[in-house]
Amino acid sequence: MQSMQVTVNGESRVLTGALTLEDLLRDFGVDQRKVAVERNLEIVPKSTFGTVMIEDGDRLEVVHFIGGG
Amino acid sequence: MQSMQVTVNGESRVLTGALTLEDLLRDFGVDQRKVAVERNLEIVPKSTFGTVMIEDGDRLEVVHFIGGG
Amino acid sequence: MQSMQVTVNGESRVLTGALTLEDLLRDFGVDQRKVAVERNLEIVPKSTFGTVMIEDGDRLEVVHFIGGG
Amino acid sequence: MQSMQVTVNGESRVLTGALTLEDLLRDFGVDQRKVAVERNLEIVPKSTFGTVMIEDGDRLEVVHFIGGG
Amino acid sequence: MKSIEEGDFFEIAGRRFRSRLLVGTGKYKDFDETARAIEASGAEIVTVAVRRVNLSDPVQPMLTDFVDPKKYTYLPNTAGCYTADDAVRTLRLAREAGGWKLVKLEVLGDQKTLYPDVVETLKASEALIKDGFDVMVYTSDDPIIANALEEIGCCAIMPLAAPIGSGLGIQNPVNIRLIVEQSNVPVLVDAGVGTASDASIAMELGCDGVLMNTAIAAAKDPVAMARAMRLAVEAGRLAYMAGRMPRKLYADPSSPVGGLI
Amino acid sequence: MKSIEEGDFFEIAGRRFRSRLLVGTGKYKDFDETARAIEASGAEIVTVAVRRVNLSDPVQPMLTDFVDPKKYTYLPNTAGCYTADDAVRTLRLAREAGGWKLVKLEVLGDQKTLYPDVVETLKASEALIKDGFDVMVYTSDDPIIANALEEIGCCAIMPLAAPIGSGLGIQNPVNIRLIVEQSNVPVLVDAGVGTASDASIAMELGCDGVLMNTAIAAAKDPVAMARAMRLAVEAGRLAYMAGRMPRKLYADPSSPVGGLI
Amino acid sequence: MKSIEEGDFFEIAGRRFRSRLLVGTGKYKDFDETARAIEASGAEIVTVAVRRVNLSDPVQPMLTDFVDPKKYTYLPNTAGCYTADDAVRTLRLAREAGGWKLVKLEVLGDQKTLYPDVVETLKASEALIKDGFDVMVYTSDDPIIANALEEIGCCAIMPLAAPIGSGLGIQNPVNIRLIVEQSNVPVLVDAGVGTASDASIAMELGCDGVLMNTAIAAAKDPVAMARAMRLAVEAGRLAYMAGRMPRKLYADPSSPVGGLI
Amino acid sequence: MKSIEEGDFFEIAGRRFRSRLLVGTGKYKDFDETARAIEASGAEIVTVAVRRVNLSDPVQPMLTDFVDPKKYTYLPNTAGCYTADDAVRTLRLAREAGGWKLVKLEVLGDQKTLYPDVVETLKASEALIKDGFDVMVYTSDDPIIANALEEIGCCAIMPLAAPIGSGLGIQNPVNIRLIVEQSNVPVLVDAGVGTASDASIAMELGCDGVLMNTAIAAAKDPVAMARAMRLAVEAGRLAYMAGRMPRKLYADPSSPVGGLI
Repeated sequence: MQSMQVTVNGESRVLTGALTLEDLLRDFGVDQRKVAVERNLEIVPKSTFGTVMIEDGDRLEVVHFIGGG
Repeated sequence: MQSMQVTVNGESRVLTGALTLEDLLRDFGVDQRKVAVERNLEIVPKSTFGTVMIEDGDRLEVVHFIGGG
Repeated sequence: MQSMQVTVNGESRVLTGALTLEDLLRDFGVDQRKVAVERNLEIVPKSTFGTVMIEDGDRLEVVHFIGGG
Repeated sequence: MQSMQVTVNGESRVLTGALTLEDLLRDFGVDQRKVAVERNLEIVPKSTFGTVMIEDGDRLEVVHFIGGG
Repeated sequence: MKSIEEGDFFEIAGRRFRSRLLVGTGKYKDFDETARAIEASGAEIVTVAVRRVNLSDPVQPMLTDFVDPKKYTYLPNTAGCYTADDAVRTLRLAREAGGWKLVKLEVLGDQKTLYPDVVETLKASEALIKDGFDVMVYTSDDPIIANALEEIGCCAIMPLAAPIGSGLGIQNPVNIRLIVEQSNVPVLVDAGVGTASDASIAMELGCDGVLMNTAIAAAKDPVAMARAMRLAVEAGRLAYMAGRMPRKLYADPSSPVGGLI
Repeated sequence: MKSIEEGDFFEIAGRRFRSRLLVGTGKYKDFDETARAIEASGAEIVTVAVRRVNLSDPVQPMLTDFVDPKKYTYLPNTAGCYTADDAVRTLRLAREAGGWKLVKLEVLGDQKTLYPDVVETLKASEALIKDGFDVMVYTSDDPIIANALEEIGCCAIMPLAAPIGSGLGIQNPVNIRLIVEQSNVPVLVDAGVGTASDASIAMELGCDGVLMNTAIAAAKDPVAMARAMRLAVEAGRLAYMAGRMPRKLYADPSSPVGGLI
Repeated sequence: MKSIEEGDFFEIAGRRFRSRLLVGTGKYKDFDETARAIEASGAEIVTVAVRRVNLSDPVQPMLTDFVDPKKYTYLPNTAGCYTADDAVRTLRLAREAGGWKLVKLEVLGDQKTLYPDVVETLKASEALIKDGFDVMVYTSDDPIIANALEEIGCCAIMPLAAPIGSGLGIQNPVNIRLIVEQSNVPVLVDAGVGTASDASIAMELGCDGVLMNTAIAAAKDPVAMARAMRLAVEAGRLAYMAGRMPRKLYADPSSPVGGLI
Repeated sequence: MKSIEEGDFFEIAGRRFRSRLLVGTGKYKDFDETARAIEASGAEIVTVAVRRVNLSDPVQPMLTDFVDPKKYTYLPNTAGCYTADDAVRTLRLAREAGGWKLVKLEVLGDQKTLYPDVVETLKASEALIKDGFDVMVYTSDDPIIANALEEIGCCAIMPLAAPIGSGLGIQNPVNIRLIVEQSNVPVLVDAGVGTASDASIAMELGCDGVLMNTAIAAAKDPVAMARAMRLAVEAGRLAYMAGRMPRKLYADPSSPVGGLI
């Protein structure tokens, strides 16, 4: 089982085993309905969270709405 | 029956026979509940309209409320 | 030589001997050309500084011009 | 002597014979010191007014300073 | 903080009022428009003028038939009076006609500016208060005069925003604020308001209310303007009670800077 | 003239809205206060920022738990973006997160003034509109730029009254009126409103609505100020529709001169 | 049109003056600065206060040693007087001390606003004029009072721009213009001017002159500000005489449109 | 502090100028009035337009015969140009005609507002600066654009006070001050000044100078207004350098309270 080095929200993290974006979000305890994800500057459609496989070197942005002017 | 010369609202008028302020107002078709009367610079209380006798030379002001700023 | 009690500019002072307003001002070192004097609420014409005698109980105001808006 | 068709300040004119820009300006009675000339969208240096030959189809702009905000 | 629903009211001469908008009944096209505009304004107090009955046509329609004195508090004014005596005579007649003693005193100085004559106004106030009237006094934005009128016993001080019927809005906010700060009786801006924001500005300066006539009557659609003024007075009052944000010369971001992608 | 009750609405990108007050969700003490203030404001559209989830505490309370996106139209903004590219990236994420394409574009020029960078804003507008977004664009009060943004296809022009968070109110009414007169899409004043009267003034200039955040959040009592702003926007709108009275240099009596005793 | 060089002057109580800037001599660091600032201001009339000589140190330097009464027209004021009687007493002393009868009457209402008490001011004016004084009267911007003071015989009406020492500039241009239009004696704005443009605005409203003290004395460099004020008053006067351009809502090109390449 | 006499000057593109008033040469009745007004204004820099010679009447009197280019620095403008290319063409012609490279760039957006088109202005600035021009650029009061123009290399930033020929004075003092604070090149207010006080206000905001045309040409007496503007600019400059007094909400007595009788 190789380990992967990815960057999530600007922080580098080491992940082990194959996991989908959905797995990753679940591990982080993030409610996938309320977030949007950008992977290597590409928007990941919500419908594909379950099928997109995280790869080594991925740069992920997981965002949601907060209060703003 | 002597005639009397009075001024009502700035206009001089000739009246004949004895008449109370109430009579005068009725003759003019004025609704006494909605007016106030000043007789020779004295306010005539509404309650006395029926007893105050008009006298020769009286200066009467019959006023009511109209639109104003 | 009786002593006199006068109030000058709000302060009570004891004066001895007869003296004119001119003497008083000189004693105080005041340049009489640059001041005006009120004695018992009456203006003392400058021309009479030399003849007006100070009397017991006099209330004197010695004023001049200062900076003001 | 062929004639040339040129546009000067937006008006088309027919010119006959070879003439320099200097000649043209003199014909128009224009004081060449106080003007600038653009020929076919190119600025004509004042120093060359005397040597630049007018050619058929030239588009000339002769401008000067007027009052402006 | 109490808001309109929870009974934010103000008191004049011991009587409580919910609406801080007082409206004049002059200058409308007709009595019908007057009634509809007053109704739309939500005003509880309306000013009226005292004039001679037209004896040649005594039964022509009358204001009272359209603006019911039982529903609205009539506030007789002394518009057109240029001396204290005229003002007192007029208001005595008004009291006799209407039976109330709450009145609006306005003694004017001249035709062109319709600016109050504060000397005559002081005199008239004294006479009226001695005679038992509750005097809401129209005055200039002079804080010394405003204070003197309060000390004489006037029950409300009503400084002008700008000349009557000018629609110029509050010309001197500094003085209006001085008057508000020094007064222990209600302060109402009267005269010169031209549009909704003018009314809000008056309330944001801490005034207890606004009195207007021309701004509503002379609008193209008086009924709509009456509703606008109602909302504007409430908005200004609420903004005043809410405590506005500080003014800053430079910007201040409304969204957090952190967490940017 | 139709009033709020009878359906005075305005349209942005084909959608109808009754409330002309749009409110930001930043700068509040907490989410609870945010929700109560938004509720009191009567706003139907609220702006939100797009930020990274805090992965170390992913289940902390979220805006959406307090301000329900089904009840309010979320308008994602690009606050904090200083280039067109950042703005486009942010809004694509927002669209994916929220599923809507109505967005607020703001590309700022510098930290101190938070003034819009109109060149980058033009570029971002073009890119977003090509990408199918309905762009409500925050811009300066430059009528030429406003016009250019409209021609690019922005669905609403939102000139600033004054710098974001400054609370200074409309600094240049001349330009705001020029923009209103030339525009065929809704014009909303966004940024710089400080109190109720500022909001009314914007509407009296003919704006279709007002967008604010700091004026409500930074008031001592945000919920009261939210209600004040709701009333102020309606008041200003009504006053604009009613057609204010003309301004006059001299006075004009509100009571008839005739019939004086 | 006559300009300063060609003798544009104004007349007060029969005396002609070239400079329309009158300056107070209070609030300066020392007498030296007072003298240099007055000199730089080009003022011909300076206001002075009347105070008790300090008998414990009668020969301390005196204003008259620095600001020569033979070179400048001293205009004694009644600053600090709150009643008509005090004012009359003070000016009688001043007349005796200085020998002139041109005085500045100011009877104040209260400490905080230093606003004139117009009732006491009317009384004092009457008393002083009966007593042969030429009274330049400091008053509010109330046009009725200003008119009354003129009718009593005051030789110049001096309405305030804003409270003394506030530096807020003209708060109510409408009233200042009304006073200028109705007056047949010189009208000078006195009190509240804060900077050069305030002084120009006063002159552009048609005032005959401006009286100030704090704006010069409280500037970081009083001598420079004195020169600024001198130029500003002349500039404003000239602009008023020149007849300014009309204000237009839209633009109007300054360069001919014709002849474009 | 240096004052005009002691050489308070400002520098544009390495050249020193004493007068901070720049005047346009358009809109006058005739060349004679133009010359007299320019002379009275004390301006050293005058803007001129570049237009086609009227070939049907080539020897009609010319501006240069009345306003000597050796005495005044001619600043050719690009009034009437609506694109960067037009502007560059025009100024190249101007440079050839006049021999100087100091120019005023103005690329306008539309006829009605004559508001600058900042996008085209940026483009034109870049092209002109590459081509060796010293560009004084007419722009909006957008601080981001002003900064961008400075970074491109413009030698002076000239934000508008209000639309050209409107005479409305400075509409947005906040932005003018932001631009002054951020700029390292001279900032001159250009367009929209209507009277002397407007010019002083510009200088009191810290501007290095003021450029105007209509305010002088459209005055009833242009020569007098020219002199007024000269004094006003100097007055405003001096007031700015002198450091004005602080504004206070309440009064502050100008005469000592002590020593009252």
